[in-house]
Amino acid sequence: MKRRSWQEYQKEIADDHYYYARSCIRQNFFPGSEKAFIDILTNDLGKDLLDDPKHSSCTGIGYHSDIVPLETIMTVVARQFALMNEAGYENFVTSCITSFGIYTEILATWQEFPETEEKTRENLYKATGREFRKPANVAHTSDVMFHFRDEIARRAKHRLVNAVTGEPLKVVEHIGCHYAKIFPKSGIGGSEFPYVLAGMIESWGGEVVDYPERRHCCGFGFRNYLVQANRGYSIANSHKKLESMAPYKPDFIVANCPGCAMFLDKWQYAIAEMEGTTYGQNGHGIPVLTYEEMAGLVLGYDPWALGIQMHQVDVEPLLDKMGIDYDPAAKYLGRNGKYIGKPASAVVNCCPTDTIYDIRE
Amino acid sequence: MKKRIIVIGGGVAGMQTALRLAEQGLEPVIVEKEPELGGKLRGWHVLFPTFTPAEEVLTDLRRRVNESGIEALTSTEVVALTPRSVTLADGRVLTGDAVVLASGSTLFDASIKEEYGYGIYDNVFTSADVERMFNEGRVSKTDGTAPRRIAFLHCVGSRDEKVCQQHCSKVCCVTGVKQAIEMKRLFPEADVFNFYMDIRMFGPGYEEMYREAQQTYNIHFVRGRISEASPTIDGRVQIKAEDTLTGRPLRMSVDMLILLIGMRANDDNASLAGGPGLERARSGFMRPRNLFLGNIASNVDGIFYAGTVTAPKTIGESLNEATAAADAAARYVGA
Amino acid sequence: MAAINFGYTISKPRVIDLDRNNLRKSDEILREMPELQTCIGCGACTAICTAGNLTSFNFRKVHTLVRRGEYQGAYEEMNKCMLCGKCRLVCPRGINTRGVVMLIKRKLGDF
Amino acid sequence: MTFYAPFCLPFILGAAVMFLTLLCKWGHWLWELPRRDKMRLLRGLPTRKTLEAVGEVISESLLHRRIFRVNPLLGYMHMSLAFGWFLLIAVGWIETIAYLGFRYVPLQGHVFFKYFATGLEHKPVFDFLMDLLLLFVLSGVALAWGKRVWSRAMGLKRTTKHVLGDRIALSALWFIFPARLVAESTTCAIYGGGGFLTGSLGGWMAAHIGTMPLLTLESVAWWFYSSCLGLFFVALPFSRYMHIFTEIPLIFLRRYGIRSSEKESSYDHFQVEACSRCGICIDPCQLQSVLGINDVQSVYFLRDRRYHHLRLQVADNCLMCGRCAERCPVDIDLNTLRLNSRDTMHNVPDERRYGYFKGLDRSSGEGKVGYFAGCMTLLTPRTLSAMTTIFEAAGEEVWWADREGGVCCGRPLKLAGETDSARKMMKYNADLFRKHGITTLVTSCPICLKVFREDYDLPGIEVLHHSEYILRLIRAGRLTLEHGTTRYTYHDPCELGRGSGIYDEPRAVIEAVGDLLEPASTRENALCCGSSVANTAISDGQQVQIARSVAAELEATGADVIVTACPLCKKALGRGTRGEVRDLSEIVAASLK
Repeated sequence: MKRRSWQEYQKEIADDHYYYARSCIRQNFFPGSEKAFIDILTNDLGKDLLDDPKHSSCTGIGYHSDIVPLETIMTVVARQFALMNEAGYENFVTSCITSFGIYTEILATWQEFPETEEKTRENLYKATGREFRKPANVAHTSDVMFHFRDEIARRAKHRLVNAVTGEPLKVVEHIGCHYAKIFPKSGIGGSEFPYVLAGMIESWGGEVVDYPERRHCCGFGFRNYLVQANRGYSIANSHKKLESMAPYKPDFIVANCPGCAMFLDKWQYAIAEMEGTTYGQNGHGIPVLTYEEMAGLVLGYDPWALGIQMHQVDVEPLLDKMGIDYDPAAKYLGRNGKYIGKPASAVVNCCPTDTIYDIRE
Repeated sequence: MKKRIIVIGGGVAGMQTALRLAEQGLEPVIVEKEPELGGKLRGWHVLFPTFTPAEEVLTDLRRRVNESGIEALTSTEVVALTPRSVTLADGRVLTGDAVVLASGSTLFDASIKEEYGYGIYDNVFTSADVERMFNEGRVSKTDGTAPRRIAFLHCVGSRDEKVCQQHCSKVCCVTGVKQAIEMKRLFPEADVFNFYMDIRMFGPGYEEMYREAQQTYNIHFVRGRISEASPTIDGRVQIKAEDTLTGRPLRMSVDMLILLIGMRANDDNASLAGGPGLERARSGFMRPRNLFLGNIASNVDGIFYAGTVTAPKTIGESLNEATAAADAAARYVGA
Repeated sequence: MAAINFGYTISKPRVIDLDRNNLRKSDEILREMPELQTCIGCGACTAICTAGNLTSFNFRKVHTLVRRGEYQGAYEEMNKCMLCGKCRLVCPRGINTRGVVMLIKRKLGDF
Repeated sequence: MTFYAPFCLPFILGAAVMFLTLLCKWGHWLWELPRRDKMRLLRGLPTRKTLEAVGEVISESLLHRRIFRVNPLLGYMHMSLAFGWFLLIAVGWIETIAYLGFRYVPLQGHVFFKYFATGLEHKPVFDFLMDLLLLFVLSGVALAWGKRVWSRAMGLKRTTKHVLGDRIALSALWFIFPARLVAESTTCAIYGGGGFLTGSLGGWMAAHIGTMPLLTLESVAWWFYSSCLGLFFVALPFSRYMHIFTEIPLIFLRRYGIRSSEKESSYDHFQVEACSRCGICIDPCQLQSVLGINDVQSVYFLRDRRYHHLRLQVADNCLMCGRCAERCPVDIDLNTLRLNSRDTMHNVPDERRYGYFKGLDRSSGEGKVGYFAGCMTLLTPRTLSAMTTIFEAAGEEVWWADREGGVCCGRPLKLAGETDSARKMMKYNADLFRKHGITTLVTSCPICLKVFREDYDLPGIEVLHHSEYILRLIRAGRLTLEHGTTRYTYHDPCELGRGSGIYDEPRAVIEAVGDLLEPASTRENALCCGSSVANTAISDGQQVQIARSVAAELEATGADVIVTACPLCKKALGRGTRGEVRDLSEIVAASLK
């Protein structure tokens, strides 16, 4: 029943020619991920994608923090669409879950209240002199990755299995709240049985962990994290999820939302420092990946080129399990070969930084 | 010669039983202790959930009883019965071929719950008082002014170990909602609050009426039992309850406190049951032979039950039971 | 390991986790006072409660929490009770509320 | 003449053990007495109180006057055993002196004198006297056997269920006197002598039994007699028979003004071990008569406390109505002992408790007369409005202490054993009363009344129950009442009647408005309504059962209205009857002209 109910929630995903909207925060959190997406789509799959330097933030964080008014955000969104039109594209793909939620919400609002759309056109025209057409298709980049999961599986260099035992890796998938909880129809599998990441994991040989708090929010929640006084509540949410998933002994967590991948990772560090609790099998943390990083590893990309050294919890144990070769000495060397700095040693890290080659020495 | 069946009680159940018996060609005789037929319905204004005037039902039943020429002994009290006879208070003995006991129930005396102040403070009323006030067209505070805040308290004399009434009286919940709506219709400016422990909306249209009360009439429902009432300096009634859904004590002053009184077993059930050996439930109501296949039969052959003599019931249920009881009695006497 | 102070702590979950709560004391209490299970949560006890009208003491809530295995603070809360017994007079289920207060205090006194 | 034979050994050993144990116990208890009580004892010794105590020892410990009041046959049984045995010892002593003059005779010489005195010339007066006394005691033993079989004849519906130690001591006691009869008779059979009892039985034996068997029988009988005595003496300090000796110091200490209090003290030992487990307290207990609970009564409570296996279920399960204490032949302060046991079990001092009292004042109005309705009275608003009417009619300016709900008087908490915390409430209320400068404090709740009078420090404030206050108003002509034809019956609340000794005032008030019919159990014997705050153990259903039984007795008077003067009793009785139950103030307010 559960295995099949996701199929009731399907959506149309364009096959090619994407207008790519980047995320504000992902480029800082996991700078390799968006690059990996572009590389996979254009190089591995041979698709056409425009990474437009002109587009801006969707202002979603400001909107959800009650700073940016509705009219403003609608105008900003309209501008992105106008840029897409100008570039000759009609399939809008967005890297951020919150942005995806914003685009979906605003399109739905325009649908229900056409006068708001009219007002937006007026505002956009007044502000920029631009006009826009609504996109033919809006998708999240994880939707696109899901769309091509079988093709990626065919080109896979590594599978999500334990290279030694052949057992499938146990993967916790976490879907950003704004992906389908606002509009269940806009997500693959809906909000209750999301399949977008699970589909990738299953296609690539892994096993999805279905734990009790699977649907629970990671705790980012904008105001809950942004205001320091509320952070105890924010971390409590991740804490609850981690407590719930730990008995399943997951090999890694994968998320499709900037905040989730960030917080499920960093809060493990904070919890370990505050309470001394860790959740990984090795007494350290559970590695957290973005779905682009997961796809990149499957396709045989160099882990350091994917930027997975930027995660708080060390990913090496996972790489070892999957049988991926990597150069430990190159971990903290940037793309240009220069030392990029390293975090202080923490409980969640399994590889004490002291043993790693430090260019300054 | 026609078989004669004695129907004890001339309320809706009794009248309907007699009518059905007459239809089947039997000779019913109604024994009613009040001076006129009608029972509890006489004091009632309108019936839930349709707001049908009680008078309408009553007039129709009385007319048909009259037209059928059914013999009705009013102001006559029964003190004992057997399957073939009843003894009256004046010593006379009526004989027949079977007995249908439709003597109903008694309204709980709210003054027993002293802490609610009924009979002590002005402006504390019972649901029966309210029906009467509606009938008389004088719904108001004791001083004649219009209430601006009204509170209904559910489960007075029902589900209360402290007055030895464990059972649920079933109809008070829906009566409370109905009266709240009536009040709101009459005093649209007034705020109406219902204090309840559970709201039991079991019949057709009841839940809808409850929703209507909340949605259309903006009647407030507070989950908590009022524990005490006291008078305020301006003649209103201050009540205290816990708003259990927020977990905090709540107090408010109201212009009218209306106690939704329950039904209890008649005091004379015990003595009536004694003679023929009728079984009674712990609540004091008569116990039917079987709750499924014999709920209108007593444990004694030839004695049948109709209406609230066995448990609290709605008017509709009482009427249905009356028909069933009449049919069972008719079958018993071989008609 | 010295814990780092980040300026906030992990909020305690509000959830009543019956998987984790140890119901042993709760079971003992109910074995001694089975009538407590008949509480329908009408709140009459709390409404009449003098201590409850002067403080945040809520007898209904505290004993319900204790029945769910949430013992934290129950003893201290029950200590606000003056044992005057009004609650027992208004309880429609005939629960020996004063006995409940003493029982809970006795069972949870060592917490 | 040597006063020793091997059979004396059990007796000597037993007596030695008993006296040593007694001395140890008493010495320890007296030593542990609080300093204040020791001073009372020393100051009381050279006063009249000592003589009064001696008198009471004779009338109670020997003659058992109070048991005679319960039932004459039961009284005779106890008296014959106690007083009879005492006389046997005393007259036996005189007998020895009469035979031997004033010379030292060891204890066993007195006790077994018949055995040692065979060579002496008989003094028939003593033979007769000693046999008469033996017969007196034996009649008591026979009654005791009979009581086991048919206790109702002695006015006891139920007798105490005894523990094993008691049974051993009891069996030994039962055999002591028959054994003495047989032993003395055998000696008489061989050596002649004896009175109408031992002499006759001895003569009969001599005629029917040969010399050799008689000699054997004599040896066996004296051994058996001595063993019974020895066994009884050894068991005595550890069994209920400890009461025989403990009641004596208890009477003295009590006469010197020493009392038990809400905290356990060494004096309690004298009370606890003075209980003879006669079981007279069982029948008046309504938990027994109505509910069939038969392991919590004072006799069992004291037994369990004495042997240190008192359980909460026993200590807490008592209405503290005082009906048993009223009948106790030893006059043990049963309620206070139960209270201080509860204190030991429940009291947890907590300085921070009830911090919320600080600065609290919910009182209203102003006047020299303060009215403290009591928590329960807030649930009987008819009483409140009646009191309002009465105050108005009398033109009294009243300060209302708790109309908006106040702090409890503290007695319920005290009765539950949390005595230290109860003190906090008492202090709060006392401060409140003083702050408002009242001179009279009226309350409608006997529970509050008792604690106000006993535990509150209220100089300059007279505490009155509303029944007393109303009667005063009537007598002072401040209330004019109409005497109606209603027939009332009155239920004595425990805390008002037995608790505070107020029986006449409420009756006088009722008689001012109507006719008063007394129920079967009234005044000191009045029944408890069953809802007492002192009992936290019985269920609601059990409370109703008791209320029904009490209401039935009140209804049986044929009165139109049941009147009581306690909100709790009123609530309880209202559940037990369909008839009318009114507070005293209500009928007064309704009869105002």
